[in-house]
Amino acid sequence: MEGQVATFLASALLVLGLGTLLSRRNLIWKLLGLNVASGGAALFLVALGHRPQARPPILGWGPGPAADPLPQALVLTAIVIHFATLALSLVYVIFLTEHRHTQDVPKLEREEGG
Amino acid sequence: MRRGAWLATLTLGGLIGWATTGLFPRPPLPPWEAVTSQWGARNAVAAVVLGARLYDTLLEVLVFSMALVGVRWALRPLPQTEGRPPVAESPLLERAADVLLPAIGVFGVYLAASGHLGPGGGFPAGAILGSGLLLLALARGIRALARELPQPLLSRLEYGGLAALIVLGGGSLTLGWRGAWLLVLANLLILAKVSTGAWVVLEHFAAHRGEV
Amino acid sequence: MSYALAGVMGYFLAGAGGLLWPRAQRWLSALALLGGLGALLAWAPHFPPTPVGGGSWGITLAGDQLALGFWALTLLFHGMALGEEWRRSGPFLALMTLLLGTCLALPLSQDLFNLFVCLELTSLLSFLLVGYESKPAAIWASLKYLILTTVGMILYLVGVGLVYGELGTLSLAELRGGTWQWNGSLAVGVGLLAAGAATKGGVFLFAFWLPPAHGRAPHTISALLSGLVVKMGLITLVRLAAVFPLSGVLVGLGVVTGVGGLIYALWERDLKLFLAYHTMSQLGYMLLGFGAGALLGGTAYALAHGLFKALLFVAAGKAIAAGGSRRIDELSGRLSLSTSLALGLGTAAIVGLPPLAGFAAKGILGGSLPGWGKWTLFGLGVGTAASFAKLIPLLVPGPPGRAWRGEWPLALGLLAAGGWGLSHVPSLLSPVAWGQALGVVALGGGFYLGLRRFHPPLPRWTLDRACLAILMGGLAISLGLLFA
Amino acid sequence: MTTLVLSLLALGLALFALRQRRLLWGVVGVGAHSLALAGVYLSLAAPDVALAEAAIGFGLVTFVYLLALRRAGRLVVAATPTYPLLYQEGERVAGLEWEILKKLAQRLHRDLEVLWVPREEIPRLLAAEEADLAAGGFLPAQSETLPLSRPLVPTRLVEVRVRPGPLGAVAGDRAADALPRGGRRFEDEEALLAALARGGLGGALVDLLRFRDWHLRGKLPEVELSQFPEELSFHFAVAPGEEEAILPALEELLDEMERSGALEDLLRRYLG
Repeated sequence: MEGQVATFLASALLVLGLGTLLSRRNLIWKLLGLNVASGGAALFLVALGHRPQARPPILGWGPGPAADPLPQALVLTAIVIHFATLALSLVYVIFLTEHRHTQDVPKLEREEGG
Repeated sequence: MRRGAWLATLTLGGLIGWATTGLFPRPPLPPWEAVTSQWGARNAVAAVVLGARLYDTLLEVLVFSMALVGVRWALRPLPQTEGRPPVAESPLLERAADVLLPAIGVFGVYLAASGHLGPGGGFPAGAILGSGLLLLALARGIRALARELPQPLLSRLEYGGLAALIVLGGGSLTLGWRGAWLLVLANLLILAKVSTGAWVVLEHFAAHRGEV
Repeated sequence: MSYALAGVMGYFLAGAGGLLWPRAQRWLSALALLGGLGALLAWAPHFPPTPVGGGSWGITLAGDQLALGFWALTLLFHGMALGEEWRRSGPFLALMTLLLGTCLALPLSQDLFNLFVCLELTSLLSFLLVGYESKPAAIWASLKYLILTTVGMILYLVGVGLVYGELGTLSLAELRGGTWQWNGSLAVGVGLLAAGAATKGGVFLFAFWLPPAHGRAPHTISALLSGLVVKMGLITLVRLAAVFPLSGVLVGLGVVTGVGGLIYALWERDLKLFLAYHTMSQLGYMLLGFGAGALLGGTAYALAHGLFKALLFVAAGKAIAAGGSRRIDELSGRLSLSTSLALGLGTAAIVGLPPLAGFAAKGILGGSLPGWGKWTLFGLGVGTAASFAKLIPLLVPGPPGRAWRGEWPLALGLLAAGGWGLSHVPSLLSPVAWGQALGVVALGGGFYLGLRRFHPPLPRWTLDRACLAILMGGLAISLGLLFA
Repeated sequence: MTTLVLSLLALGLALFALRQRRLLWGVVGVGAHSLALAGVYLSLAAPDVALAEAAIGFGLVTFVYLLALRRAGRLVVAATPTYPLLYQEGERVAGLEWEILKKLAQRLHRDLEVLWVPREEIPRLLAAEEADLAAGGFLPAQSETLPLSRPLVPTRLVEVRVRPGPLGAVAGDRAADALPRGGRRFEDEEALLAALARGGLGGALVDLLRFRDWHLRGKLPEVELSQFPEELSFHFAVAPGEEEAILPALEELLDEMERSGALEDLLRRYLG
């Protein structure tokens, strides 16, 4: 039940994030959308690793079934990767802001060409 | 265009949501306790991240390092902002920094070193250590502190940690190294790498900071 | 396999060492190249090597012909890049070594998530290298690349989740051997995986980051990206298609990519952008081959394309530096003899003139395709020749300039691969085959003369449109797999 | 149950953050959303992921965003000097509209720049996207096509009579459209005033605010006034290409200023 709720949340976050990415014009807003969407993708994996009434997959942490450790491990990796790409893209946004004095995507497209 | 965009994302989200309904209820988990202890861990996630999939983690650390190289390289031609620190300097904050610095250091190292036993690990520990140090450094004036810190030492710590991790990953993958020592060592190396990395990113961003 | 892994680790170590000691980076990079060559010679004879890893949670790594081919190509590229960039300052060579190391690592991977991490690493390094010279146009191209591939990779990650949730494993090797049921969730998941890989792999409609990124990068990097890195996404697609029923999707994408890229290339005036659009079109050939199950044909074409496209990009970079313009019509008569020669050799190879590698690869690919595939190939060949006819005025040499550096490993590779192909496929030595190849080129030239004055308005692919195209494409593949 | 509550919280925070107009609120909102997401991870028995999300997704990411926020580009305002809405005082720019524009620029993370131009130039500049906003007593009738803000300051047309004779008006003004038969248009207000002083003109048709300006500057002798019943008001106009980016932020700002009483204060201070 919790897992299913969380997968629905993950889908909603994907929609929200990607929709924001597509409908905003400012680069930082687009990146915020991307941020939310990647959070959704991560949550999606964790939610699929969950089992009803599960406990953390650590030895000695109580009885009962444990959650699947593999998706959790993947998500750890994915979170770091998303942070890395975000930091790099923000640096590029700073660079463009300093040189082109705008963060508006249509303006940048007009100046730099497709 | 905008309406079409929302429609497309909604359809996609709906499709994904529909696809998950076929996955519930989830099948039982294959046994994991034995494999975890085989890697010398109690935390199964640590056994996966630092043991079975150390190769992935190694590539991930490389991704992280490359982002840092990019931050340094791309900000290089831009002018730096001198002047007022983002956080107001005050004697109280400085005293607080003196008290909190060692505490954060100990906490970070503990979190990393015990990552194979419970929740923790090098990455979050490095992030906490790096950003905590920076927050406190802001109180003292970050430019001054950055000048005092020996840059060669930082980069040696960063790339040396990376190189050691590559050796560790290669050894684990080809020679079958395993055991608790491997996990602790890997976590500490990641801690060194990520905390210096987080420091470097934040310091560079702060040096070129915008209006906040 | 351990040898291969040691070779990869050698590249990573050389890269990390190069970042630590910037002065030593070129020697470390050269050392990595030697190590890679040694590793290739060590693992190639024991073919196919025993897979390593796997087990519970582990990563399966295995070598096959595809990996072997890409290893050879990567090492050749390394030689070319070292020749071109030996004197470059900053962390350039260290980053390039890491990029090449990732290109060695990815073809070995048989694990869905490991492929994801490798793809992300190639992406990140490409972003850095595209924007390396800190020019606003290149930084914008890089940022566009970054955002679009991140969208693709988010879809891929969701796909990983769905496939893992359904099948309980990430290992493609395990799935290929095992028995499992194809169902709706899996179809959506595989569709998203394919969309993510297609975004990275330069497929038309998915990858409109490609022309600006490949067109604005420093020329060695353009060569690397077009010749090698973009095919990492393609390898991912091939790995997926080996397990899941994706051949129809690949063929469809192949035709769309081949034709779409060609249409943009036909009317493009900017030399590097023109080559970049052509990369898209050529990726269509490979997709067609892989989709039709012709692994050898597709691989051969991928390798040959790597060689001639890299040669063209290196020559184009020098032409633009010498001519002071990016426009094809303004460069005529300003290039040195060596640059003209390199451009001419690359053009001859890409349009499939014998006895170069392009001709041999087209022959091998065509031989393994069914009838409709041969006709598609023919049409694409005519279009390629028509679009490359624009470059003929550039072949007239102007004032003398610098001699060849990075070109020679590529040119030698082109000739050697051509010779190897011809000697292995005897039917290619017949005069009929040679006549056909010349006929296609002549037909293409005729088309060029007819189309020269005609300029259709082609839609521009802004960031938002390109992004929407990825989502719609992912949706289309998923729905297609669901209802197929 | 905890999962459900935390999920709703995370979704709500993401919705809140991504619907904001101010980037700063967006960043803070996404940070809070990350924290809620960490809670969801904890409730899904993934403490490692929760820790990583809190340390990286919440901590580092928010930090980096905050440090990267900066003034992106300029907000170019095309305006005709109109006392007391927008005018120059030596080197400085001042006025009621200026106070609002300064707040808007801060909210949009842009630097403010004023382009002083004659009134009839304004629609062209906006259409060509050489300016983002029009201000300085902009009346809606000056262009039918430009997107407009809400009415800012109410005004009316007045007829100023000095002697019998034809009426004049400044070209581009609403008044110019309302000129009766035989009226004359003038390129700018200085030309109109000169014509009035020379005696070739019987009077002028202007809006109340301009009349007040003339009066204060002592440009007019004793005059006879008659007001038209038509209600008019000054607006800001926005360049069509920027409608989506600027107009909502402007409306939101005006809303807030109205609610807090800041707008009323401004009106009282500048218009008495």
